[in-house]
Amino acid sequence: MALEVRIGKRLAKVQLLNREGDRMKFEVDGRTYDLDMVEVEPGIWSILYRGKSFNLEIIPGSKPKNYTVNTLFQSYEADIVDAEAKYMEARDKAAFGEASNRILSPMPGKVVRIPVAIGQEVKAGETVIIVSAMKMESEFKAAADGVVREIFVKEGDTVDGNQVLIVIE
Amino acid sequence: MALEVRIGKRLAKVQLLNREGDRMKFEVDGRTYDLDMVEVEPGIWSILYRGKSFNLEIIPGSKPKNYTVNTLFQSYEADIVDAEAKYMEARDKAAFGEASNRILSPMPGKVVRIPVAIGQEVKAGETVIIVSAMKMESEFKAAADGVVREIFVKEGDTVDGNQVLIVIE
Amino acid sequence: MIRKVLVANRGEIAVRVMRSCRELGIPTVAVYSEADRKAMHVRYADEAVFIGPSPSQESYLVIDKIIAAAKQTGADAIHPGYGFLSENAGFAQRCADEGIIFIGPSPYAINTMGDKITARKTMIAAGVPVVPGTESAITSDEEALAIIERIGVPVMIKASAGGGGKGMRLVKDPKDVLSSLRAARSEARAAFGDDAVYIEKYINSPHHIEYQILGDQHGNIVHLFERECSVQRRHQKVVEETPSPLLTPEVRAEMGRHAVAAAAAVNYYGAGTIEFIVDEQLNYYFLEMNTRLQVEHPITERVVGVDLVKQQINIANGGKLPFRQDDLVQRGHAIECRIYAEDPDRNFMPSPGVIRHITEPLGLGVRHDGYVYEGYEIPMYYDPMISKLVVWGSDRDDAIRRMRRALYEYKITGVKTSIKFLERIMENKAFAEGSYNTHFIEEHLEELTTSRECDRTCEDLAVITAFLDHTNRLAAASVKGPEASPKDSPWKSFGRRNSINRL
Amino acid sequence: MIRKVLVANRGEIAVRVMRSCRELGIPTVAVYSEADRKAMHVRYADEAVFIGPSPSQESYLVIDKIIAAAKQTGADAIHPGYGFLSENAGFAQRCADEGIIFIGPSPYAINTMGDKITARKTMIAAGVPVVPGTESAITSDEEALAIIERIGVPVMIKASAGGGGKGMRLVKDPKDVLSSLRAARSEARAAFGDDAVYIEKYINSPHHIEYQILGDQHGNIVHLFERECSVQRRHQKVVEETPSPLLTPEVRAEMGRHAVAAAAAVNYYGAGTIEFIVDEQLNYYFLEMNTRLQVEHPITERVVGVDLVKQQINIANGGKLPFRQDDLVQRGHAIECRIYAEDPDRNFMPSPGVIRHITEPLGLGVRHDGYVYEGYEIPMYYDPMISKLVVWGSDRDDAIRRMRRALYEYKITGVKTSIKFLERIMENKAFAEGSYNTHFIEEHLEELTTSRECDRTCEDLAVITAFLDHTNRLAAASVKGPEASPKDSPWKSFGRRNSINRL
Repeated sequence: MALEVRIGKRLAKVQLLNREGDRMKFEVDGRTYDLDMVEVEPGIWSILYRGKSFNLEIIPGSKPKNYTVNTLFQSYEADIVDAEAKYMEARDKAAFGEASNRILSPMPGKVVRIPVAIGQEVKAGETVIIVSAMKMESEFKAAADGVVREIFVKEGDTVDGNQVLIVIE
Repeated sequence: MALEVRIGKRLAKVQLLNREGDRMKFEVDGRTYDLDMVEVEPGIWSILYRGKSFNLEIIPGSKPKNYTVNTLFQSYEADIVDAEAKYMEARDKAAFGEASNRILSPMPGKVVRIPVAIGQEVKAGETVIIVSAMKMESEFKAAADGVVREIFVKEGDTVDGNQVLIVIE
Repeated sequence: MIRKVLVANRGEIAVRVMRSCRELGIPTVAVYSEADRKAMHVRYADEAVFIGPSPSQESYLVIDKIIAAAKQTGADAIHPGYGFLSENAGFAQRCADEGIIFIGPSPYAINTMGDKITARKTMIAAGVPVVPGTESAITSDEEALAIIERIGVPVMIKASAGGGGKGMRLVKDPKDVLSSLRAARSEARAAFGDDAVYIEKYINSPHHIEYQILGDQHGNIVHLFERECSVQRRHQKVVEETPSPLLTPEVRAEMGRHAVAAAAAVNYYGAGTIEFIVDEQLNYYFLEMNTRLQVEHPITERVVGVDLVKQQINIANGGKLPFRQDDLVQRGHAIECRIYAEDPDRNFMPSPGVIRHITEPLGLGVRHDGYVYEGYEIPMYYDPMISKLVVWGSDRDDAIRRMRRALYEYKITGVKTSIKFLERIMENKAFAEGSYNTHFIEEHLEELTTSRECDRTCEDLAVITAFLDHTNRLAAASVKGPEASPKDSPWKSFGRRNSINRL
Repeated sequence: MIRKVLVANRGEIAVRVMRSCRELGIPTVAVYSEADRKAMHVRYADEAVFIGPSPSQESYLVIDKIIAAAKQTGADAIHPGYGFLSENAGFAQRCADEGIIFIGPSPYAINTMGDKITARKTMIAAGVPVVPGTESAITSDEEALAIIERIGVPVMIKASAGGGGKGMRLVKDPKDVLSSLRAARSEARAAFGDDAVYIEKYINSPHHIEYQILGDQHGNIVHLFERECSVQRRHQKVVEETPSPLLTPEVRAEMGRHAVAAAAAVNYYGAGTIEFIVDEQLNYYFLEMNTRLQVEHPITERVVGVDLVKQQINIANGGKLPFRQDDLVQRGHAIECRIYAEDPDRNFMPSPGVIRHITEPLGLGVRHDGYVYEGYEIPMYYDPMISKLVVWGSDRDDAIRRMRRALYEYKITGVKTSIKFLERIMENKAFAEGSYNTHFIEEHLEELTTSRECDRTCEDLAVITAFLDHTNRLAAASVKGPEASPKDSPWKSFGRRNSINRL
C-alpha cells in the first residue's frame, strides 16, 4: 500500500514494502528504510534504524488525518493525503473559501473585542478580533483585504482551539 | 439503586440517594455521605467530604466485578455482589471445588519444579509447585491434605498471574 | 504555633507550599475556583474550600472569601504564595485584624515597598544606591521635561503602583517624552487605578540581579546571595541562575550588605527579594523589593541549602533564624527554566489545553516543581507556567549540561510548551559564556526560535510513523467496523486491555 | 579520551549512567535482550544492539556478545553498572585485551577483592581490622571444629566465592557445626561452582556501614564518607542513609583512613565500596569490598556533591581526581528508599506486570532514579527494583520528614510495590531515633506490615467508589450495547476522546 504524506511543503510518497512483526521495510521517495518499530507508549514509537535509537511522538491533530510528529529536535505537521482528504479539502474550500480568509482561534480563550462588523471592509493586517487566554491578549489580523462575511462569535464568548471565528471574503 | 459490596470480611449495603452532576448523596449501611466526587485521572477519584480532600484509586481486579481500592494508607479488595456474581461463585465452586483446593499463580513467572504427580497424595503444607520470578523462587503449598487431581502446567512453562496451576481434592 | 495553613493560591506554588507544610506535619487547606476543582493543589491538600467563579477577580483575589474559608476550616495562618494577594497590604492587615497569621511581612513593609516612590525615598535614606531620577510622582508635563533635561535620555517612565511591565515606557528621543508620558499614565490608571508615574535614568544593557532576604521578628536579617534573572522576554523572567556569572566576590558581598540594609529600612521580616539593576561596569541600583516568595526561589534553596517556605513558617511563628550571615555559603551552581504553555514558533502564543502525555526529567541534580498531570486541562484563566525545572551542578558548565539533559528528557504533549526554546537558550554560545544581559532574548531571537537542522532521515521517519499510525487505524477499522475504531486507537490501549474482560 | 560508551546493563542503573554520559556529551550504546526491546535504556541511548534471549545467562552475562556489540558500534569504553558483569575480572581483562576501556577497576583488584579469603589476608597485611576467624578456606571438618573452639560461637560460615546471602550459615550451638558446614558447602558449590568456605566470628546486632572510595590511576585515593545500610531484609538493603546516625566524628575519620588503606592495598582505581560490620561499641571490621558502583551511591552524591559516574569516566580516561580528601565534606543528610515490585502483604512476593499509572514525587530535595513508565511491563526475568527515591534534608529529621512526604506523593498502580512498607519504616520510632541495626526489619516486622488504622469513613468511601465505578460501567453498557462497554471504561478515556473523531 502506498500513500502520499504532506510534511511541511514536501509531498512524500511512502510505501510499506515488507513487514515481519516489528521489523518493517519502507520506501520513502525512493529511499529504503529497514526499521525495528515498536509503540512503547501510546503515541510514542521507539525506532531502531541502522543501530541508532530514535524516539518519535505522534499526536493526532485537530483535523482528521492530520498529525503532529515530534522528533528529538523537530516538530512536523504531517497530513495523510488520500482520495478522501483531497475531496474534503475541495469541499471546505467551496464552503469557506481559501483558508487564508478564515480567522481561526489558535487556542482556547475568551473573545475580548471584535472591532469589525459584518459587511465592513477590512485591509490586510487590520485587527479583526482580540482573544484572551492565560493573562495574555492576542490580536488576530486579516490576511488580505476583503469584506467581513460572517462573525461566528461575540464579545465575552469562550472559544475552543481551531474554531472558525470570522470569515472574510 | 442499591447493591452489596464485599470489602474485606464486611458485606456493605450501598445506595445512591441523589445525584446532581458531581454532587452525590450515598447511604452506606445506614450512614449518609454528601460527596463531591470527580474522576481527575482515569481510575483516580478526588472526593471532597465535609471539606476534607480524599484521593482514592480504583483498580479493576483480575476477576469481573472485583476491584482494588487504595486510600491514603489502606488497600482494600472490593467485590460487587450482585445476582450474577453469586451465580458465578456457585458455578466456580462446582467446577473447581473450594478455592482453597486450587493452587493459583499469584504472579507471572516460570515454573521451576513440580515435585508432585497426578494421583499423588499430599499433606497440608507440602510444596506442590515452585515458581520463579525476578530472581526469586516462591514455593506454593497444599492448603489441606488431598490428592492431586489436575496439573495444568509443566516445568519450564511461563505462567500468568492468577492462573490455575494445580487442583487438589 | 501555626496549626493549620490555608494556601491562598493555586498551581505549582500552592503545591510547593503544601509540600513543606506536609514535611512539617502541618495540615493544609486549599481554596479553588470553578476551573480548579481538578487542580493538583485541591488533591494535595488535606481540606479544600470552593471560593467562586474561574476569573481570579471573583475568587482568588476576593479577600472576604479567603478569610471566610480560613474561618470555616479553622486555619490559623494563610500563605499567599506569589501573585494574587501576596503583596496586598490590605489583605495582610485584614488577616491581622481577624487574628489569622499572615505568612509574610508586615502591612507596613508591603505598603512602603509597594509604592515605588516611597520605596525609593526610603532607600536613599538608608544609603542604598538608586537609579538617578525623580523622587516623587510626576504631576505635570513640564516637570517631566525638566527632569529628563537634567538626567538625559534614555529614561524609563514607570507606573508608581506598577509591576510586570505594565505602565512602562522607554523614551530614547526627547521629542517622544510627552506622548510616552500620557500613554504610561493611561495604562497605569487602567491597570492599577492610579496614574502616578515616575521617571528614571534608563540603564543600557542592564543585568537584573536580585538578592534573597530572610528576616525574623527579632530584628535579624540575612541575605541568601543573588539570583541572576537577566534572561527575560517582555520583562518576564525565563531563565534564572545563581551565582551570577557577572559578579565578583567583592561586589557580591557589598550588594549583599546593601540588600540587608534595604530590608532593615522597613524592619522587614519574612522572605523577600531586593531587585537590583546592574550595568556592565557592575554599578548597581535598587530597583524594587518584592515582599513575598519569588517564582525562582528554588535555585537559592538548592545552592544555599535552606527551605525558604519552612523559614517563612518559622518566622511567622515568631521563631528566630537558625543561622547567621556567616553560616550561609553558596555551593555549586543552580539554574531554573520556567516551562510555559506557549508556542515559541507562533510568537509565544498561550497554549491552554489538556495534557495528553508527560515524561518528567529525573536523576541526579534535577528538581522539578510542577502541578499538571496526564489528563489535566490547563485552564485559560490563569498564568501559563506549567512547571519549573531546577538543576544543580558542581559548577556553571556542569549545571548547563545537566539542564540540557533534563530538557531532553522532559516531554509534554497536548499543549505547546517552551521546552525547545529553552533548549536553544542552553545551547547558545553567549549564554554558555555567561555574557548576557536583559536584551539577550531580543538580540538572539532568530537563533532561539529556529529549529536545529536534521538530516533527511528525521523527516522520513516522521513520514513513516504518520503512515503507520494511519494504516494501523485503517486496518483496525476494517476488522471491527467503523464505529468500533476509536477503541482500537493505540492511545492508552493498555488501560483498555485491562478492562476489556469486565462487565 | 572516551568517545562512545556502551552500557552493559539495563534498568535504572543503565539510564543513570547514560544521563551522566549525556551531560558529558558522550554518545551511548544500549544492549538489550528480547524482554527489553521497550525498556527505557534502549529508548534513552543513542544506539541499541540486540544481544539475545531474555534470561541474563543468554544475554547480559555473555561476554562475547557484549564485546561484539562494542566492536560493532565503535564504542571505545564499557560501563558495567552493578550486578551482571560488573565484578567479573575475566570481563575486565577481556576488555583490556580487546583495546576497550573498562570503566572500573583493574582485573587484579577485582580478583583480589572478589575472593573473600584473599581479600581478608590482604586486609590483615594492610592493617585493616577484620572479623576474627579463618584466614584460609576450610578443608576439613576437624579444622572447622578447632577454629570454632578457638573463637567461640556464634560464628558465620560463608562461601569464599559468595555474595547475596548464598552459601551462608549462622551457627549458634556447637552441635550444629558439622551439618551447617555441609549445607553451606553444598549451597556454595551449586551457586558458585566452588565449595570453599570460611568461618568468621558472628557479630550480634551488627551495623552494616560502608565507605565510598574513589581512586585515580595516579595513586590518589579518597573516601567520600560512609553509608549506613543496616535496614536490610534477607541481606538485601532496603533503606540507606548518610551520615550514619551511629558514628562519632572520631570513628568516622578513623574508618575513612582504614577504607582508603584497604583500597590502596590493591592499588585501587575507579569507584568502589569498603563494607564494614560495626558492633554497638563501634568496633568495626572489614567485611568485603565491592569493586563497582553501588545501588545506593546517590546518597553520597547528594551529601558530598560529587557525580560518581562522571568521576568513574574521568578516572577511566586517565584523569586525576579533581579534589583531595580535605576538600570533601558531608552537608546535610540523605536517605534512599529502594522501591521494589513486590507485595509486602504477601511475604514480599515479587510482582512483575504492566505499570498502569505512575505519579512521581517532585519538589525540593527529592531525587528519583527510575526506568519504568506508564504501559511498561516489568519483566519477570530481572531484579524487582523499580526505582530509588533519594531525599536530602538539612538534618536527619528533616530528611525523614521529606522522605515521608515523597512516599506519600509516589503512586504506582498495576504492580504491587513496597511503598507502604517503606512509609512504615519512616514512621517507626526506632528508625526515627536512629537506634537500629541489621535486625531492624526482622524485629519490627509485624508493625512494619500492619496497615495504619483508618476510621470507618475510609472504608465507606472505598465502597462508594467501587459502587460508582460499577454503576457507571453498567450505565455505559446499557446505552451502547454490551460490546461497546470497554471503550466507555473511564480508563484513559481522555486519550480516546481526542481520537474519537478520527477515521
